[in-house]
Amino acid sequence: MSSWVSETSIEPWSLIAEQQSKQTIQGEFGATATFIGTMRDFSDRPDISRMLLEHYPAMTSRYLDKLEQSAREKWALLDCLIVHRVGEVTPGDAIVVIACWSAHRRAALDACNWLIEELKHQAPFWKKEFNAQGGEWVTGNTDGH
Amino acid sequence: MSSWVSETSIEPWSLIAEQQSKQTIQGEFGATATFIGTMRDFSDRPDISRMLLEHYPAMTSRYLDKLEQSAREKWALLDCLIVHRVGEVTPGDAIVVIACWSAHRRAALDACNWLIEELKHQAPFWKKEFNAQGGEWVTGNTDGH
Amino acid sequence: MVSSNFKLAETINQMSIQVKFFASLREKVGHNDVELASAQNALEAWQLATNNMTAPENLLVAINLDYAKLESTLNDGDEVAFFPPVTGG
Amino acid sequence: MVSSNFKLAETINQMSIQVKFFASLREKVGHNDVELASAQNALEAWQLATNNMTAPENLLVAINLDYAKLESTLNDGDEVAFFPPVTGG
Repeated sequence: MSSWVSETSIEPWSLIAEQQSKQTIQGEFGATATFIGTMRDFSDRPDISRMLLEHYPAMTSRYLDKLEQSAREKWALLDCLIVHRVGEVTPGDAIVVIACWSAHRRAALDACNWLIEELKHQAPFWKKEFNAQGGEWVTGNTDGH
Repeated sequence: MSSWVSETSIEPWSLIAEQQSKQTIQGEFGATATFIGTMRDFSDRPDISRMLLEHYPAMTSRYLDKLEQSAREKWALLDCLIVHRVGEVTPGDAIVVIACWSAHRRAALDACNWLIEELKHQAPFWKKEFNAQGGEWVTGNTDGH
Repeated sequence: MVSSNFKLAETINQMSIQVKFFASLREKVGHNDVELASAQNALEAWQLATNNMTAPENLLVAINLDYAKLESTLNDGDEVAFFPPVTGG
Repeated sequence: MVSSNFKLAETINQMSIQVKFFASLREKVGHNDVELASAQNALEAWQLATNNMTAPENLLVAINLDYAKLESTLNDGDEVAFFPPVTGG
């Protein structure tokens, strides 16, 4: 199990492959569910050129750990990875990587789904988006639609 | 959008990374949800050493295409990948890879979840598991728990 | 002309139905593919191709690559497949 | 001894509360961190650290890295943070 914040660019599929290469659960896990959040070039405003991801470092690590811990209590997970980007990102950059491994598929799928929703509503990260008109703080996370 | 059956070993994260490298939707997609099914060394029986994945080739490709098509009609997907392994596999081998890309997260997450359930209940694949006691056909897919 | 008409009549009476079996059913029935000269529906194809083996309760049927029923009518050139519940993914 | 007791008393009366602001609130308030010598609860810390700025309706409060309320009591050494709704992920 691991969760961390990255100040530099993250490559989701390599991160997940690397996490898997360190596991000793081969033959035990039958399911892996992942979610990757990636920066878009639009939001409520068009033509977003970059974004600043601020966070509250001490609280962030505590919350990512807590989320992982809660997910493990709710579902029979064999491994779990949460990585969140901070700092300046541009469209196409990965912002968050969540991966869950379990023996049977519902645990991994449900935990992954739960983790992204909880993370979006609990973890102390904030986005400031920039376009030609300047920077604006994103005021709240949506329900995903 | 692509779906295919593979007679040789598949490496999920490379497949997904490769699919993504061919996309022209950078900046448009904000969410990627994936599900990987991997062979375990146990089922209802212990110590499964290998498994034979049989399929009905013409119907399989038709059904994978149909599933992709239905998912695109139900959700606003920007891209979708379904790859299913056939032939002889051993524990730790990936059996199925599903990946969905969308602008907002619910589409990718819900489509990925729907696709694995539909695939498990509709696509004409069959598993025969082998252990020291011999081979046995898996008699049905579970609800994932 | 006479010979040609006769051939045509023969073709009409003699259908060609491809029957396929998969997985445990393939092993149970003992063969993959059978060609039948006629069968009104999937049930008749099953009976002819298996020597009247009892159809399992959870038997699945596909006609021309789409799920169908045992009562579904067959036409010349159809491919009918019989298989147990699917277990992919 | 007298000097030492005097110092102890001073320490008791003078708490140390770390106040932090994040994101849009950090910009609005104009600073990241403030140290307060005393504050009974998070609301008082907000008032002291912002010169009585009106607290936004959707204001979030954390005390020692856990979500808390404006009425939550503060103790010496506490860290209280104020921030807008989170928008990560």
